[in-house]
Amino acid sequence: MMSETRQRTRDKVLTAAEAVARYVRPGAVLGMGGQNIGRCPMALTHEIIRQRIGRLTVVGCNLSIGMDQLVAAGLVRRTESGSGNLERFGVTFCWRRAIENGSLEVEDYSHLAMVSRFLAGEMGAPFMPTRSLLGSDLLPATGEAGKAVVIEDPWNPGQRVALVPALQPEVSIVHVQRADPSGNIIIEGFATHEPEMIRASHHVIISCEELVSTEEIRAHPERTTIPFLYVDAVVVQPYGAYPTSTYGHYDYDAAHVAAYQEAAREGSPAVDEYLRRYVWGCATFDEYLALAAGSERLIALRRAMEEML
Amino acid sequence: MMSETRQRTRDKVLTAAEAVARYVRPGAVLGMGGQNIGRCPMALTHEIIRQRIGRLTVVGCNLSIGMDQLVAAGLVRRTESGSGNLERFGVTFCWRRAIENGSLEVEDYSHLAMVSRFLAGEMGAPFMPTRSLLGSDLLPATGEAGKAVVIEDPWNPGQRVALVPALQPEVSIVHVQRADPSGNIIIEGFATHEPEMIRASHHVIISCEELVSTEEIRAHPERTTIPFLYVDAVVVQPYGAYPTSTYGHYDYDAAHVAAYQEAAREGSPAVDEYLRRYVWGCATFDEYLALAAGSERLIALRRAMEEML
Amino acid sequence: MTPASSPAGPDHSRQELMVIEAARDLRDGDIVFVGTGLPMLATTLAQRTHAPNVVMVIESGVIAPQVRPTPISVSDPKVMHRAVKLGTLREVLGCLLQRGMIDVGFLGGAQIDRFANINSTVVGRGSTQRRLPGSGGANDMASHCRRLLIITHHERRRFPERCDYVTSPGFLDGPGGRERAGLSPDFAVTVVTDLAVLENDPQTCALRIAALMPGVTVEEVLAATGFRPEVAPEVRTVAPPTPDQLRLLRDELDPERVYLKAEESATTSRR
Amino acid sequence: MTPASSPAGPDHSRQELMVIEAARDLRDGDIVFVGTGLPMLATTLAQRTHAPNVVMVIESGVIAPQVRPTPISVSDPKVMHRAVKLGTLREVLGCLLQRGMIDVGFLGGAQIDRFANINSTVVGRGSTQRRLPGSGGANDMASHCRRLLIITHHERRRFPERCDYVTSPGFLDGPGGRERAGLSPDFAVTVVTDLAVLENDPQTCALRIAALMPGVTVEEVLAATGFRPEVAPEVRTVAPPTPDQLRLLRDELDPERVYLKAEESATTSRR
Repeated sequence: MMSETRQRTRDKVLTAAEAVARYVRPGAVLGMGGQNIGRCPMALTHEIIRQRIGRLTVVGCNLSIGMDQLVAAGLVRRTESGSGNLERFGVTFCWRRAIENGSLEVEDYSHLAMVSRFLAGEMGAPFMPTRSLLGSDLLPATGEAGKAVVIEDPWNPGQRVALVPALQPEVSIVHVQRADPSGNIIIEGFATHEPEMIRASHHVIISCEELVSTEEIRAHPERTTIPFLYVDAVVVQPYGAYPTSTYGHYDYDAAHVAAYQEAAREGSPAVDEYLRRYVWGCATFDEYLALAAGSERLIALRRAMEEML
Repeated sequence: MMSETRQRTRDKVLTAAEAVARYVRPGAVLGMGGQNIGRCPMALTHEIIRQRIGRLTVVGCNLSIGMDQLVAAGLVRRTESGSGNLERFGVTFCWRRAIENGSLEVEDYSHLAMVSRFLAGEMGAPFMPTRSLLGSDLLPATGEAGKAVVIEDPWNPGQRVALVPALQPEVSIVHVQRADPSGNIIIEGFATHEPEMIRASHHVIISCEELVSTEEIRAHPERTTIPFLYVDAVVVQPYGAYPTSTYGHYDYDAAHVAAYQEAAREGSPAVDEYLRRYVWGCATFDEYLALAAGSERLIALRRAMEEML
Repeated sequence: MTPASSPAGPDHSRQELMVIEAARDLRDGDIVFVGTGLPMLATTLAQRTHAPNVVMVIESGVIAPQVRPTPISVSDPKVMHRAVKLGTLREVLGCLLQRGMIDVGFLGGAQIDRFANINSTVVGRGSTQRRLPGSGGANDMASHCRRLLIITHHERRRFPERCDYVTSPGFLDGPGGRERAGLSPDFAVTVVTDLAVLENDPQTCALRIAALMPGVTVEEVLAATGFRPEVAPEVRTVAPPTPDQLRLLRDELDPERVYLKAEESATTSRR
Repeated sequence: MTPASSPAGPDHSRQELMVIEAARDLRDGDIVFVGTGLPMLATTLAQRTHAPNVVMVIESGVIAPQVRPTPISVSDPKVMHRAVKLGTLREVLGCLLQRGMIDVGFLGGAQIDRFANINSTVVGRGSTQRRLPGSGGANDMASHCRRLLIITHHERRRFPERCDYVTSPGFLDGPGGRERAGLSPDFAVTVVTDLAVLENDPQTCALRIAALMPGVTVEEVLAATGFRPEVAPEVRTVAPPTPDQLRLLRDELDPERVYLKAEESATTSRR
């Protein structure tokens, strides 16, 4: 069983290349952290693209720019999520195109239904009840156990309730503000579906803005979002969510998000060129940051966040 | 519906007497915060005893000294919990005696099963699946929907799973470290089953060590345990968990816990005398604190906690 | 039947009036589940005018923020400003929304049908199929809110008789539809468009014309609607904005004209 | 059949040796679900000797603390000292225990039967019935841990053929019992008493005598056991404590002799 081989050492600090090579295998069910333009795990996503690890099933609540780039790189076979979009910046265009041309399987849930699946996964429960989905086309017409089933509430005969199946990603990638070398992590600000998804996953790769000491973690144990027991690898990568924002650290870069979206909307060859230039053309995420933003821009994004808080 | 009448004002600060009179009615299902000798809502419990609000169904995970005093006062009709005890200080003797002499109904679950019931309650789900209880005598023999039912996991035919029904207390009482006047609350340290129970409840009375400003809450929104939307009344009561401990504030008073346990073990008239002296004999919880501990002892308990951290 | 109407003057756009009319629909103390775009402008406008105690809840885990202008995403740091809690999606969609604690939810969609069902998943069939972002929290809002508010551009293709795909349940197939599906029947829908305000008929559950934007006739609304809505017994005309409402909207809530410049596409105003 | 045994000298008590023998059963890196009392002494002793990477998890929401001597409750601030996380009961009992991430759980109980089922709810029937604290997290531990460790005083009434009430499932009615109930069959039980170490026979699932405390005979164990346990093919004698183990236990882990003075009652060593 996957969970038996969880990493139990106390120093889990790896490079992105090492962490991805070790824990993301072709065909994996990959859980994605972040939402829209907030805290997307871009450094880890780029590394998966760089290593061309394919046939992935990408799962999450809102799937955003990271998932779209994986699709653009031809690495995704299927998605299970509540949505694919970047709100004001438009939909996830490569994802949309791949669905429309039939090259991508897609399983649609609501956001609550996806969180409920991760909740079941983290609790070791086989499914979770919800009253979302009922009556809508998100609910499969047949009673077969697949995407969801409807049963009668045993305590209220005649009352229908949907059950959605537990989801335990093989590996999840999440970018956070702080982590210690053993994998205790602190998420500041909004946390979306990440706590449930992380605890549901068999393996977890964390990238973080700052590495802190375990001493510091133990000094404020109520601030720890997730204890080290769930985490296999810690990658230290400042600006690791760029061009999306990291609460408390830096704002999103609207210009670069828009640049990607323009290429994504256009499709081949514009989006291939984007990936060649910004992902395959860069040996590391720091190279990408220098190329796409540069230190002045990065400092400005940091200032923009400071002003906002 | 109860939940429709939740308190929506921004100043919810009341005395214990006002809060209990307003939100705890005879026959209510009462959720109890705290665990064993940690953060039991003693000030609010004493007030319920003082107002002699009876026929209560007391629910929680571990039920401890607060529940036992309510039983001693003859105010409890039924309990639903995972356990009744004070660990090293022994069981909850009045509870045990009441069960043994048939004057108290009791519904036994495991702690996880109780948390699962509160989890269903807070999620607005009718029940929660668990693999606890299976095979044990905690699981009712009949298939009737009452305490729990067993169904087949639709995704793994032949696999059994237990369902436990949602629990939404009519009112819960919880003692915390900090709250603002509108009811945003901060629990420091361990939080047991309280977050789920609070969010599951129709009404919530909070007692707190310290009243903080809403400004302070807004300055660190990631530290808020529970937002004001769930809370109806805030009672400011330093040492409100005495003789149990409040993490970060003061240690438990072993001598006073032992004194209560001695009376409780003996039963009538010793325990009646305890209640007369320490609860009915005191107009307020501060009077009780002066009588039972005195300021020197209280300061010593505070020092003991400081040294420990 | 058509009430007197005054032409929309040059002092405000219809888009501005849509936002203002939606804001009027919020009551003081309402707990409102909202995304970004025009719905957030409407909610913050209500907070700044007649409903200071409106509580905003945002899907990404944000509770009761004091939003800074002008967020473009539910994960935008601007929506998190001075919140009382920054939590999780489960806390918001599960412990508030499904728990039954949200009064009003704002939704958008590519299609809204006669029974107020909403489609934000896929439009068209076969080779002309166009994929949309999907439910997000929309299905959850429609399933669990007591009231839904929809702000949308009024076009024939947006108001079909029946949605190509029901992402978010309105009244489903009509009276009793929600109960049969397992949903709460305590439910109402208001649609504010650039032409009219539609509300569900309490008996038939179908959307009907409840108000007209100034200068708009019932015939214009019918011509721009794919199904044929009934007309409420007393159709009112939407009141014009006050100078204060316009000033707040233009100078304080969307000073950069991020949303007010032009009507948003369905995909971006949707949550 | 009875192995050579050395009489317990005056240099240590049987109770101390029970704790030390239980500590030996923990492997480095084990994630251990533990309450207070002798189990916590055993776990901290393991951490201070052969298993420094044992991770302690405590029901009240405490993860990986560096416990200070000598906590008397799972809510005692002493068990929270320098934890890496102070969280909730759900996180610990749900997201770690039921999730399958706990290697070893420590349990106690008033009765342990042939198939290692445990009773901490009610002993006796009718008018002689005695109510106990109930499951707490015990049922959850027995349902979801891969290994259970029990430290208990060896008395006939504590080891009946069948528990009066099964609070926590051992092997239930024997081979296949756990699978039939819906529980994982990946499960093993070790019971350390003042007379012997009992372990489940992998085939029959029944508890059998695996080791004897120094100076104790099989006959003495059988006489103190309500059911008749088999004897493992190679019964070993529990090794005596090392001076270091005794020093740690007496001087550092329980210097006030809160637990070591006398054997605890079932209710207080139980969690």
